[in-house]
Amino acid sequence: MKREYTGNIIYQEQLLEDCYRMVLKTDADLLQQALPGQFVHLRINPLGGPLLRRPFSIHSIDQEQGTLSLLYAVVGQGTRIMAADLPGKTVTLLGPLGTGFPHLPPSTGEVVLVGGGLGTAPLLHTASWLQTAGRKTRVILGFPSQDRAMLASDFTQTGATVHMTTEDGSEGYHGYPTLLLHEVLAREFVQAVFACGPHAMLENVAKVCGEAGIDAWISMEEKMACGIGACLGCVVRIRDEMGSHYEKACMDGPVFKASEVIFNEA
Amino acid sequence: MKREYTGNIIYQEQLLEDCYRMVLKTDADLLQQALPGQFVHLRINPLGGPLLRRPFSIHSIDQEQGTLSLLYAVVGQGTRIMAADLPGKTVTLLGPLGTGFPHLPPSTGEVVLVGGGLGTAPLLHTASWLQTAGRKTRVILGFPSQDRAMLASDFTQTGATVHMTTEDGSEGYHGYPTLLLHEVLAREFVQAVFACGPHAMLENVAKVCGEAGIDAWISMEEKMACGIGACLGCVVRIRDEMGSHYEKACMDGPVFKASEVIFNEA
Amino acid sequence: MKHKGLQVVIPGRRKGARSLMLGNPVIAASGTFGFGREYGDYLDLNQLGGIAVKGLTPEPREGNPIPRIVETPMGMLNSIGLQNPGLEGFIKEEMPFLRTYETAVIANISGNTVAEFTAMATRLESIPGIHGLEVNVSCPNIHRGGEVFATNPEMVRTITEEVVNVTTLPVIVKLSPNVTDIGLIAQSAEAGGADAVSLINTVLGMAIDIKTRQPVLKRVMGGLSGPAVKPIALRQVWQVYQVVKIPIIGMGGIMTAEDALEFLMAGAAAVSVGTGNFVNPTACIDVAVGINSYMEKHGLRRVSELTGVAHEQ
Amino acid sequence: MKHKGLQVVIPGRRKGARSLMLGNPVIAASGTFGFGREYGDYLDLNQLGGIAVKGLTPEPREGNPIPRIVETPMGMLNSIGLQNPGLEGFIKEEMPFLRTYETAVIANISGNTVAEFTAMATRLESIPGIHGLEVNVSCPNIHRGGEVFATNPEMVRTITEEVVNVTTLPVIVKLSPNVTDIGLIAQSAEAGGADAVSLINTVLGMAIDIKTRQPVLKRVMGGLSGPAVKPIALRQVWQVYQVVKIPIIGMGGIMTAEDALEFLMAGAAAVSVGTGNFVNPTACIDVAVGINSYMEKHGLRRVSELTGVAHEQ
Ligand SMILES: Cc1cc2nc3c(=O)[nH]c(=O)nc-3n(C[C@H](O)[C@H](O)[C@H](O)COP(=O)(O)OP(=O)(O)OC[C@H]3O[C@@H](n4cnc5c(N)ncnc54)[C@H](O)[C@@H]3O)c2cc1C
Ligand SMILES: Cc1cc2nc3c(=O)[nH]c(=O)nc-3n(C[C@H](O)[C@H](O)[C@H](O)COP(=O)(O)OP(=O)(O)OC[C@H]3O[C@@H](n4cnc5c(N)ncnc54)[C@H](O)[C@@H]3O)c2cc1C
Ligand SMILES: Cc1cc2nc3c(=O)[nH]c(=O)nc-3n(C[C@H](O)[C@H](O)[C@H](O)COP(=O)(O)O)c2cc1C
Ligand SMILES: Cc1cc2nc3c(=O)[nH]c(=O)nc-3n(C[C@H](O)[C@H](O)[C@H](O)COP(=O)(O)O)c2cc1C
Ligand code: FES
Ligand code: FES
Repeated sequence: MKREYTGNIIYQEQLLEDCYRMVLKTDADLLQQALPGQFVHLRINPLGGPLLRRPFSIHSIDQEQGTLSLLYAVVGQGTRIMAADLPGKTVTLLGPLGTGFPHLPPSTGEVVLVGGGLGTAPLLHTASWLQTAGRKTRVILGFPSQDRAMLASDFTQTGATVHMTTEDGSEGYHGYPTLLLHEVLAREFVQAVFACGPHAMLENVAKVCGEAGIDAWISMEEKMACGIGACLGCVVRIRDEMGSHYEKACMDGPVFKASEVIFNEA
Repeated sequence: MKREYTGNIIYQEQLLEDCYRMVLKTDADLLQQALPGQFVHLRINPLGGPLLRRPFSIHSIDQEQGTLSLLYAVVGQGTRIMAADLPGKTVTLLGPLGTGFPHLPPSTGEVVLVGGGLGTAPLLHTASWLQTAGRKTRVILGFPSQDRAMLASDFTQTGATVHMTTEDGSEGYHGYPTLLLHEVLAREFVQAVFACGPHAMLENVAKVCGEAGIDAWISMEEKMACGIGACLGCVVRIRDEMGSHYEKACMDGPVFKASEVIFNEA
Repeated sequence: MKHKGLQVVIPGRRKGARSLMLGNPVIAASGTFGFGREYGDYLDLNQLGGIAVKGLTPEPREGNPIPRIVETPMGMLNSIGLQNPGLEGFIKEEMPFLRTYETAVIANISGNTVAEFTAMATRLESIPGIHGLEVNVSCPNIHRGGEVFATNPEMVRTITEEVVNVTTLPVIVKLSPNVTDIGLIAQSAEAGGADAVSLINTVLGMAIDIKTRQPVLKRVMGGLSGPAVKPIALRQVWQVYQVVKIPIIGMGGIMTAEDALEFLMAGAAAVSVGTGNFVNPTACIDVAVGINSYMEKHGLRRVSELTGVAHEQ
Repeated sequence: MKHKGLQVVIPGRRKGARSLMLGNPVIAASGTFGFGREYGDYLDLNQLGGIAVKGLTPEPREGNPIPRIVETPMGMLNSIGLQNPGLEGFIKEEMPFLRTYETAVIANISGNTVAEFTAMATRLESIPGIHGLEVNVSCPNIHRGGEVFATNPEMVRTITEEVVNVTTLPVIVKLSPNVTDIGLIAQSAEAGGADAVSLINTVLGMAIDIKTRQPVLKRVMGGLSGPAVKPIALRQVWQVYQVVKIPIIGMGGIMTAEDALEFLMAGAAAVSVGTGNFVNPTACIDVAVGINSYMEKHGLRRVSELTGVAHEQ
């Protein structure tokens, strides 16, 4: 039986003005199951509001410490409360939920992770996972500018090759991460691309990878109520032989094959 | 202009299983104005729910530390959240609100404070106040039993004479506080009685004092929305020459002259 | 918070009728702001768009027995029962104070009969300092009257016609949300000559005390207000905007400027803050200030540029 | 959580009609529990009082475009638009799984015409494992149908009569809260031969995105559910209890056993948990366990001892 877990906030770190990393002590069960690209569904304030749970990607896992970390941007009521939360507070979690990034067949090709802004969240756990699996991993991080760039060192620590890109060129590569991805795909032997970020970036990843003939998987953020496949709130339009159909981001995703996602709907 | 203050939780103390004392650092303005029997209207969770503010008596004030304390029982959503609150959290306060216990004319008679259960909350600040004013103060505290008895030492520290009563006789006087009050009124030169506690106790205080011909003031708890006299939610029926009329517990009270309160309505 | 761009004018439609001038689009909602006095300690009443005073009846009313309020998830039920000093008491005891301010005072009137409505309107016609009438056909907390009127299109039309007939004051008809088709009722008010409609009044609700196994409120049902009802209120403002031409004063759960902007975009010309005042005594002004900032940020010069924009694709 | 004292029986009223047997008074509400499968990972489906499956239509439906959900203060708006595999898809893909459980399965059916309702009822009559029909005349999220039926007493009566005519399954008519007088609609269902009524379906609401200045939901309006609507739902259960004799299944914002007890006391014979499942996947069972504890603590032997007690003074 799956069950709800409790998470005890043990630490919070402010990375940017509106971006925090929250470290939660939680059950070993949950930690052991967590695959890259999966998410947890957080009840932020069990004693008060907001009503609905909030989905957050699993950012990193520390089995020894028994902790899970989330990387989140403050955008509304729920994340505002999280940002004000103090160590010692308890939240509840469902998870790990959803279908994460695929297990790839063995290959000497590298896996390229592309993260835009907060979309980088699930990629750290993914990078660690790939490193543990002995996969060559390259990470392309995209931020608007140097003062909003982060996480390069966290990724470097996993052993991955890390490229920072900024839109204004104030740090690293000057341009969108997908532009660099395009160059990388032309240059390196890439087996697959995993991406997470704003819809526009994901659409571009799909395009660039499609043109290069490289398989890409992307993580989609949709509004969720149940998080487990019951409410039908979180659908994504997926191409099929007959045309298209809806799949559930919480269960069939959040990671989908980029070539199958129909974006103008999402 | 009156305004909303912020209160920073600096300390919480659990006195009984379901009873806590919360110490809030707040504005000197508020602390200086606070009269005995007045209350603050607390927004417990400005970022989430519950929606309405919660009224709590001013339990004690420490001008030097710049703090205010509340004594509260955990009864529902709001107080459950308070009990789980950690030092560092911020609440907001309106106050001091309402009309507290009266300034008595000079007298050598003593002032007797009668507190039943959590109703004791406003009496500590009141006792300190009376001591500062050089008034002889006697405090009768009523609790169900020894394991729920508390605060005797806090009151003793103010310099007041303190009687503990328990319903089952497991500590102090055996019986209701109003029974002891009856004896005290017969024995001592009492100028006035101030009481706070359950409705049934207050009704008894009114009766006992009425029979003894002693002025008594009682603090009434009514459901409040605005706390400042606008919503008409918190009315208490008050006797007058024409019969009776409603007054507002938040503004005209919470302290009313015992002889004027019509209880079967309240 | 007042300046030209924030002004809202609700024009009198009939010949000789006065217009309602609001200094900004935020009115304190009837029954949640007393007669202004209490909140005057927390904010400058001159900075409000308008004040709709506590609902008035011809005679003083004691109101309902306690408990009169129950909190519900992000809302509250009230069963105040129109406690008020009566029309004459209001004129004598409250108007001298209110008249010292520039802010538009809107008299919210409730009657048990059409004649009571017209009598009150007639009396208020000549009272200096009254800027408008809000005809409350929708109070759920009195025995007769209220709901019965508000759910019946013909009654709403009749009351509106009769009131409009005896006053040159701008007439706002306050609608109940507890109907199948609020558009129909709004159209009746419009047809009756109303200068504006205001909505929503409270939603009929109840709560049970599982300890006593009895309804919490003595009168069983009460009126639900606060953020919980906001989606319902917004929907009804939207629906009414689609079928009437007269201005809408939107309310129901407004706590912040963002909430108010939703109502404006749904079709409201102005908004009211009710329950929000209880939580934040400066809510009315905070909302007005927030609307002003939004307008500045987006280069809007008049509030009316926002009214109903969400209907344009 | 099942034992004799917790059982609720909704008797079939017509000759030859079957009764609905619920192992406990808590039913998972239609549209919030899928076809049971997903929640089967979090709880033992055998421990539920009943499962009302996602609303079914004759043909498969894709449902509405996204976004389909918006959170509101202590509530949510949904505009799923009855995405479902169609009646045959349900029978083929979902019933084999559901049939492996003892829990009562209630088929929630939505039609655009009376004929669609009767066709679905006819087809379900012979499907093993279906224990009851919930006739959804009140879904606000499809173009035609829904609201139009639920607000019209004659239509509700007609649909009920026609469905009852073609089935021996117990028939529950699900009512919309978006009406002036829900008692009247409930009476129409009763007069049409319904074995029970369930209420409330979602309350019509909306939200506006102030950034895009457009309604958040593509279909503009959606259905409000969750704790925010509880006071409204309780009030309507109370009102319906006063005017009909058939059992009421009460729902709207139930999160805890205390909430459910309020509904029972207001007049419900059983309750449903909808939105609560999203917040707490074991909500249905937690509520049943809590009701059981309450009954034990107060020496009650059957749930029916609680039904409507708040109406007794
Ligand atoms: C699978 C998945 C993984 C995610 N991982 C992360 C992450 O690691 N870090 C992070 O910062 N954010 C992540 N998000 C987005 C995150 O869920 C929202 O930012 C968050 O729910 C906002 O809550 P709020 O109360 O602060 O905002 P509000 O705007 O007040 O939320 C209102 C409602 O909208 C929903 N919502 C708001 N923004 C989004 C969004 N971008 N995507 C989906 N639903 C949204 C909320 O869940 C809630 O139901 C993820 C979303 C999904 C679906
Ligand atoms: C002037 C005044 C002073 C008070 N001082 C104290 C104090 O010093 N210590 C203390 O423990 N309690 C005090 N109370 C009672 C206290 O306000 C309630 O216990 C508290 O509001 C309960 O909130 P809740 O959310 O935990 O309970 P819930 O039951 O969830 O509250 C629901 C609603 O009911 C109201 N309510 C619940 N219980 C009471 C009550 N006994 N009196 C009035 N309203 C109530 C709440 O304010 C809220 O609006 C005082 C009440 C008043 C009117
Ligand atoms: C305590 C209280 C008293 C009210 N009294 C009146 C009244 O006398 N007349 C009236 O028209 N509306 C009255 N209302 C309704 C409000 O004016 C407003 O329509 C409703 O509360 C919705 O707005 P809100 O959610 O911002 O409170 C009252 C509301 C509350 C909460
Ligand atoms: C996401 C969602 C989907 C729903 N789908 C249906 C449906 O298909 N058929 C139906 O009769 N009711 C449907 N409902 C209404 C619920 O069954 C229930 O009547 C309503 O949500 C009130 O209960 P709650 O507040 O516990 O959610 C749906 C509700 C939600 C939230
Ligand atoms: S969030 Fe409910 S189905 Fe995906
Ligand atoms: S609480 Fe509003 S008048 Fe007293």
